[in-house]
Amino acid sequence: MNPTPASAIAAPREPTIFDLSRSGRRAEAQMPQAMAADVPPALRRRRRPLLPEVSELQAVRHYTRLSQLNFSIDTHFYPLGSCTMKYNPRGCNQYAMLPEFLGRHPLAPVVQGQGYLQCMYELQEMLKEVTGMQGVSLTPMAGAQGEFAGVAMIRAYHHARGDLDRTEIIVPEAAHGTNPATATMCGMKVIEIPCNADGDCDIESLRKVVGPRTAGIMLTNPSTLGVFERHIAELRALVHDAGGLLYYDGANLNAILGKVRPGDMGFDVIHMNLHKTFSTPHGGGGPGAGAVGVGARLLPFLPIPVVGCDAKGYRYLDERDLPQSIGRLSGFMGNSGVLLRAYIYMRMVGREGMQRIGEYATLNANYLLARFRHEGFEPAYPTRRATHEFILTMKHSARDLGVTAMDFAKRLLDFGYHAPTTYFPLLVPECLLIEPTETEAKEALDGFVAAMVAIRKESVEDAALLKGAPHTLPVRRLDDVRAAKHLDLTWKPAA
Amino acid sequence: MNPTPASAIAAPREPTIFDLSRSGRRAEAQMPQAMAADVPPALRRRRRPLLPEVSELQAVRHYTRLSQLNFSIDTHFYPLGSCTMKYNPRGCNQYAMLPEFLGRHPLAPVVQGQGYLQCMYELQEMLKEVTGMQGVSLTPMAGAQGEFAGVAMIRAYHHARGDLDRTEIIVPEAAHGTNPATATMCGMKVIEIPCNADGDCDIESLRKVVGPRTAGIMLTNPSTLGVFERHIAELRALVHDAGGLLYYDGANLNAILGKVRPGDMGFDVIHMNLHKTFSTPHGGGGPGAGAVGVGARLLPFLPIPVVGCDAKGYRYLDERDLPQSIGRLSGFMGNSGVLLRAYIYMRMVGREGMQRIGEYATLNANYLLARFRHEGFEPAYPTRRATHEFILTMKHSARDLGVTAMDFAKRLLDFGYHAPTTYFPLLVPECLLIEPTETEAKEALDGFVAAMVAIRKESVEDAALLKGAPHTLPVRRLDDVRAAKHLDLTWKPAA
Amino acid sequence: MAFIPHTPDDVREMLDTIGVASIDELFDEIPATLRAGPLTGIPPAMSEMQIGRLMSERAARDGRPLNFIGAGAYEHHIPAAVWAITTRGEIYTAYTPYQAEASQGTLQTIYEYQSMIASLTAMEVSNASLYDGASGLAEACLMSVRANRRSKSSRILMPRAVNPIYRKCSGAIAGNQGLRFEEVAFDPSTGQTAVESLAGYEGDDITAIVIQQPNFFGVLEDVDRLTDWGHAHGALVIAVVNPTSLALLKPPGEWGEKGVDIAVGEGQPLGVPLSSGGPYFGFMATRMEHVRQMPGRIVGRTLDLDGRPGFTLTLQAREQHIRRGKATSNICTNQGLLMTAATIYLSIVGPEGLERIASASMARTAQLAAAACAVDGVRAAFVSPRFHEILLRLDTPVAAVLEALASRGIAGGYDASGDYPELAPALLVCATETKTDEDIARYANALAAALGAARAA
Amino acid sequence: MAFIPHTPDDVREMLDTIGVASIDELFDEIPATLRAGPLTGIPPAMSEMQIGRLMSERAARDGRPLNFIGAGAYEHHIPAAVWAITTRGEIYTAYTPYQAEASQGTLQTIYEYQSMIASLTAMEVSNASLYDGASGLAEACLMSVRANRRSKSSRILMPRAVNPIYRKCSGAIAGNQGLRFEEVAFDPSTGQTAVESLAGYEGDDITAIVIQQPNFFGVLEDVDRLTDWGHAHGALVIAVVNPTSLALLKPPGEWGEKGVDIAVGEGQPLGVPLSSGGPYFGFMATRMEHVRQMPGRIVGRTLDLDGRPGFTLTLQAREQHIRRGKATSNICTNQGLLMTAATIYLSIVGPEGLERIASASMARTAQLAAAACAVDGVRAAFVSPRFHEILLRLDTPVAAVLEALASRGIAGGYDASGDYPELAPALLVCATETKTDEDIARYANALAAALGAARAA
Ligand SMILES: Cc1ncc(COP(=O)(O)O)c(C=O)c1O
Ligand SMILES: Cc1ncc(COP(=O)(O)O)c(C=O)c1O
Repeated sequence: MNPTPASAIAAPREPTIFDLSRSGRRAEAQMPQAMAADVPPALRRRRRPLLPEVSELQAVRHYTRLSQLNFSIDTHFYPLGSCTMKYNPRGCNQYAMLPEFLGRHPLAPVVQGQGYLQCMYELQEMLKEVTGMQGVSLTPMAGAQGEFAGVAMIRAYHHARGDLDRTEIIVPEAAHGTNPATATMCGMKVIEIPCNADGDCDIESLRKVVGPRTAGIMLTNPSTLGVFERHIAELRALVHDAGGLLYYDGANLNAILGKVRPGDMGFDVIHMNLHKTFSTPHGGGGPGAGAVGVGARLLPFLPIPVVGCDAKGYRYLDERDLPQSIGRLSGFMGNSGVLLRAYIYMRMVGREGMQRIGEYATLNANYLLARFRHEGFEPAYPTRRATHEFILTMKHSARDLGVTAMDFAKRLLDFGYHAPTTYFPLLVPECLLIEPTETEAKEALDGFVAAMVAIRKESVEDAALLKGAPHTLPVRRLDDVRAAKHLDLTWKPAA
Repeated sequence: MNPTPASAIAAPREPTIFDLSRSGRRAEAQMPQAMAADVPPALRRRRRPLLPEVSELQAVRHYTRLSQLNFSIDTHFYPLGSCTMKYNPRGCNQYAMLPEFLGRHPLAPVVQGQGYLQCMYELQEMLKEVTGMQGVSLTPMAGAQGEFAGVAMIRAYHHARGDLDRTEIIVPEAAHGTNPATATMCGMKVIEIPCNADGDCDIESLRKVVGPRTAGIMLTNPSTLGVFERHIAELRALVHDAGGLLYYDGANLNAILGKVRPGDMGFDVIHMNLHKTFSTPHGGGGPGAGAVGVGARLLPFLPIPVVGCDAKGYRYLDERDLPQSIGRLSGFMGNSGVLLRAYIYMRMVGREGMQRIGEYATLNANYLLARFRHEGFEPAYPTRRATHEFILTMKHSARDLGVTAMDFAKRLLDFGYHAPTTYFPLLVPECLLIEPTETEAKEALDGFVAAMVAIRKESVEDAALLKGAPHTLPVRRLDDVRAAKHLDLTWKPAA
Repeated sequence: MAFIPHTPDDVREMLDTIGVASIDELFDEIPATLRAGPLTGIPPAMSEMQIGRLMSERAARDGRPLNFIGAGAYEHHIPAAVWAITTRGEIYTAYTPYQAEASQGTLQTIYEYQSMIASLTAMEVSNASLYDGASGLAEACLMSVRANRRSKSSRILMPRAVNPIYRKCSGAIAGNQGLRFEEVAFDPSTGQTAVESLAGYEGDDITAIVIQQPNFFGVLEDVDRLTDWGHAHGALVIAVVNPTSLALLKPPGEWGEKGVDIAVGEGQPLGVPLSSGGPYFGFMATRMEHVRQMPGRIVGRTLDLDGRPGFTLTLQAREQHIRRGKATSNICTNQGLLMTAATIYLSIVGPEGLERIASASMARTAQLAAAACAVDGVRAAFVSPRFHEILLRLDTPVAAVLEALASRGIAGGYDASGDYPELAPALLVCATETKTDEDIARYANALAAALGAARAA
Repeated sequence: MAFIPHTPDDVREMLDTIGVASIDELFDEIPATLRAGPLTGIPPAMSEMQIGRLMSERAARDGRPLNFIGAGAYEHHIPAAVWAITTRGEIYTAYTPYQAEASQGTLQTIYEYQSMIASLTAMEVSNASLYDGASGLAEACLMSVRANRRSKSSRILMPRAVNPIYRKCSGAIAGNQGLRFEEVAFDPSTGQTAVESLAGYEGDDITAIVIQQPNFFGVLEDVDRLTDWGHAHGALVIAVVNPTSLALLKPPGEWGEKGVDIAVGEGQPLGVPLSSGGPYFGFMATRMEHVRQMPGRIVGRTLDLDGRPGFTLTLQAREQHIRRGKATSNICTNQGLLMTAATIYLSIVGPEGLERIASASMARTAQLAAAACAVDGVRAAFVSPRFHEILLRLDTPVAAVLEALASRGIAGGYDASGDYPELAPALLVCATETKTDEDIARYANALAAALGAARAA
């Protein structure tokens, strides 16, 4: 452990690409032949856009240097809770980027895409198997769009039955922000219910709100509190009996892979974050893939296209095949390249490996939790097992020393660890949501604990050190309030 | 300019890969099926080799982090004289690494290699054109091996004529170390001659040593002093008249591309560093490609294989085609992948671009020289134009302040600039050999001058700062003497 | 165990530390009745070597046809540097930049991207990307309802000449919130959305009007008049634009008297491979006055504790993780990697390069149009000015023609007959700077042969 | 101007600063008579898009045959991570690490590489790479002359069973310094270099003996006896080894009583693609006592000014840039990038992986041998134990057979008839872990068909 680590490379701070621009400079090798284009004068652009004019070397150097300013899985332990920052196998990238796959136009005839479509078909089948669902659509482009598809299907289901009053979606207060946002986006009313002290949903509260207006409930399991919801059976009975459907937010599927299947548990619909559980890279904010799986009742409503297979081969199923579909959510079939990566990953992990993912993710989280417990840190749910993640609360440190979860998070960066998720879920004060994932070695976990212990010591001896952290990164702590007040969202040439 | 730049990323120092190893750990996805192999017991290995046992993620993270500790063209201005550190176009890499090229076995039938061989044939033709030579062999694997091929051909030429006494190779003292080393390796005796105060070869000295034992002379032009040899015609006449041949070290071809051609100047043989002039990457120390070109007299002696073309297509010419060849210098035909990159580069640059390379490399060097001159730095050859590179001498600073060229070099690293070549050529005291290349923008040159000016100021005000440099890199100045005295060349497990 | 680093020793030590006897014990909170059996439907693990071979075989089955399809996704040359950098681990494997200090690379890239998009569209602000162009239009429609406070109708005028998939997608997404889309006809001779056809809406409460430039037929709309009509009638104007075309065409910020209110589009042409339809990215730009109604992430420049500039996510109060049910959108993960590729792409091609790419695409399409229309049985559906797409009307059904072209290694265009029965048999084709004289000749020959064969059959 | 960033303004300012009127004036020291004309033999510039298409077409012409050739270059699976990292700009575009402080990444990688090679070969020290295996053997022979001070003869015993190209290359390179190579016969029934055949050299001054394991025929030599023979006769022993095989086979450092003196080999099997023959890398390891005679770069661990460990080039007094005409070799640029790939490769596959790769290759070759020898007209040249190659003797000339296999998309082996007329028609074939049951069956079928056709013709 090295609390004030050596700098990696001496580099003056990187200007913006616009600062590097010089009028008339260009990357000649990237210029196509000049050809005259006959644009009607009234429709012609008058001033050139303010794009940088740099050499190819300048662009390469600039973005290479910028990239070095990031933490990433490939460079750092990244225990960001609810984000499943596991190793993104390089093989998935290499084989998803074969020239034929990259060059295939989405609207090319299916005879020119049987290889790709077979992968997609098999991916659907595998996702059905791991979730226990009856049908899968791959088209949603991220978790949130998967949720949207799910809620829209629930809505379409009720509408198709003439059950038009079901306009409420129940969401536990610990839910990810996308859940209530999605419900709203689907024109639903959000009904929040609390969790109890052990992290389970409060069944009594649920009982109170469930009824003839209930379209469904959105449940994250393991919940974002890092615990497994123990009252699934009751929950399901309550909601189903009331005529509502059960939505499973599968962002945390990594924790239960091969252990339980949402379909077996009676859920009607699930979205999966393939970019988490099936290890497609996050790319600094995407792309994702939020495939949805459904039980029998929602099958007719799946978003299109879905890949089907008949004697002539693989083809897209569309409006004609699924006339009750909620329709199209993307220009083509979602983030195909991400889906290919997920497919490759699943095939590499295979049947037995799939089961081990949940096991070792859980082992790592429980080991970390045990280590932290032994070191005197405070779990938010001390009576519970960790799932693939767990929560520590820094509330005592915040109260006694004024050192917050955020201060710990920022100081961790100085130690070369990405911070856990902070201040989410909102209902646990000063929380750090920690998800190590199964791909990290024990030594990384031990190093992380050691860093937290060292930082806690610092927090007692020199709180200011933490308040001022980070100290060794390209920037010190940034002023978010100023950012929102003095909006500077685009580069402008010096006046 | 920022004399104490911000660190890029906080990272604890990186342990060795062996420190990360744990017995029994492995990257399962990379394991082929276990199959029994029937090794005779007496020939079987008893103890496993000490290779690291790490996960794929650990390996990826380790080498990614290590890579961030390097300066490189893609991250820094790198004015390393005599090394031509210009932009390595990414397109060359991408298209040289097409799966078919990577997968082709060197001994595959030529019908399964017509695409590749056509590239090689055309590369030979283009290299003949830029050098003015009659024949080219691509097989040497770096500049030094190209030199070897050249001197071996000279030797073979004399031998073939029964002229067995020509055992001396004349080498100007400014020559790159590979020149005398090569001559020795070819069983030749090295005769060094001095350069005069203006950087040209001393003709009188040459006159004295040239004679019936002269096999040839190895000339670098522009010389490693950064100036163009002005007495080519006299030199040539002297050596040729004495029965010797003229060898052109073409490592500095970048400076004269399209301006003069060694063949036109009467040279008999040249090696080119394709990894310099034709911009294949240096890879932290290779691979290179040291193609040789020859005039008519040496054609029969070219190293094999050479690519020929007839009605049936392209094929390798071998011993049967070139019975007087000096033979084979590599397992197949040298660094094919490097040759592909050079080919792609030459095609992208094209006829006019080729000429501009020399022009703009020269412009950049002369501009830098002029800027340094205006700032009061001392050129080693003040009466001369710079070619693609030039030399500053720090001898006054060394004498007056005890601050050496090495101290400047190390301090430059703190400013985010790679150092120029130091202490080469050996005959200029406290020298910095500076080669900006044509791919750097004026601003990079200006920034570099500003850094040197700032450092000179520091050298006056606080010499210790320079002596202790670098300060912001992963390590401070390293003890080379200790390295050689206490040899620690391999990792050993802690006892 | 693929990608799991644990040695048996590790596992033992870890279980001891936790105080359990087995990993299975860690799942003891899960009711036994819920436990799953083995996943027999998942095939056994393959090594990377095996999957690599399998994927190579599947890719080979797809082949590399010569492509003349556009219809929303465009084949352009992508400089090798773009993906060489984009796939660097530090970019490829980073998360959304929640920890700003450890994500300055991503954040500065987004800031640069926002600046480029704002300038390309001539709008004031851009977000950090949406999923794609189609869903981006849906978001723009939803945003227009929030931003046009004077309008109560949630009625959106949607020209029939807008990409049919965009229309479907907007309906599927925005329909749930009660938005109503009114289809505006195009002029059957020009393929343009005639301002005249809007006459029926005079005096109505219209929330927004959508204008796609070029429209789905590749035809250039009279954007100035349409924009002014929208503003004159209290509607916001939403532009759907092709980013490459903006190097040549008047940017939406300058349409009409005031410029549009929201500009969206498919970012794919900017350095993103066709890749069977994704991942792409949607871009969105707007006026500063509407910035708080914009969905998606936004990066701002600010200062650090030492007063030095740095970048951070800002205006997060719009977003789901803060505002939850009241957020401007549910979008969370967006298309960061593609946005990065586009930023590098735009940096490398620059203003001159983008203009040349746009001009060459337009010129090549003109060439393609001429060659195709010289084939017996082929004519242009419209004679209007166009960008890099042309709708052809054939004298035989398109499906068989496309099949015949496919058998000659050509992806021959998009069959628009289903979307526009009134124009059937209709084939939408496209050429970009990637197409040569020989390619176009090859296409025309193959088309002639296919049509000849179809007629003979 | 491709890759030249200068704007017209830049050029003007720069010329002004220099004080010349034109760029051409900068060349005024070059005698006018020497000035070259336009380079008419160079084709006009192509854009990256154009060259990309051209190269893709050429690559397609080469195809991707199913490969059964070894003979010095071996097809193994390469984990995707290897080249994803190796081509990172910081590795790919760095120079030789002359400025140690700015090159710790490269230097530490070399140190790790040296450690791995030393351990694989069971030798004490390794250099940082040589050009390739063939030239590496030449360097080893030259080194043996320097290291074996008792020998004055410069005579090297070179078994005929050593790779013929290695023998030629050693001759071409080391011959110039007067080294003499004596060919040692192999046993025609076993294909091994019999110690008995060395009897004629007893009592001679022999500088070194070369032993290749497995030899060119894939046959395993009795390395212990050969090594001991060499040492007993005052010769140094030079091993030429396949690095993959060292996971299974006794490493040269343990051959005989004392182990060999120098071990060299082709590093290509360790993560380097076949790539028409290069770039590969040669590895070399030796005893500590000979380290100062070793050619090539060497990295050592040392301390910095603060006493912290770091890495640097060391023992540079051996090298050309210091010692010039008296250097151990003229090598300067080596094969750094490939060495890096190999280091990453070995880290990822680890000891278990390398052993599995070696075993699978050996097993697959046994399978291939059985299948091929079941074909009419094919028999094994030798019955000795082998690693992953087998020499087949055919009943018809090999060239036509290879042509027939090529037409079925198979690269069918190496025609050894020219190198070993005494064994002709002889075909050397190889299978590695990349080959499946189906591949081998396909090969055997194609071989049977080719031989049948040849016989019929
Ligand atoms: C529990 C949960 N649900 C939903 C989401 C939304 O997924 P996405 O970001 O892919 O839209 C996330 C991702 O952060 C999540 O953690
Ligand atoms: C002038 C000169 N000659 C020869 C060489 C040797 O080339 P290589 O390193 O490729 O063997 C070099 C390279 O440094 C050089 O600069």
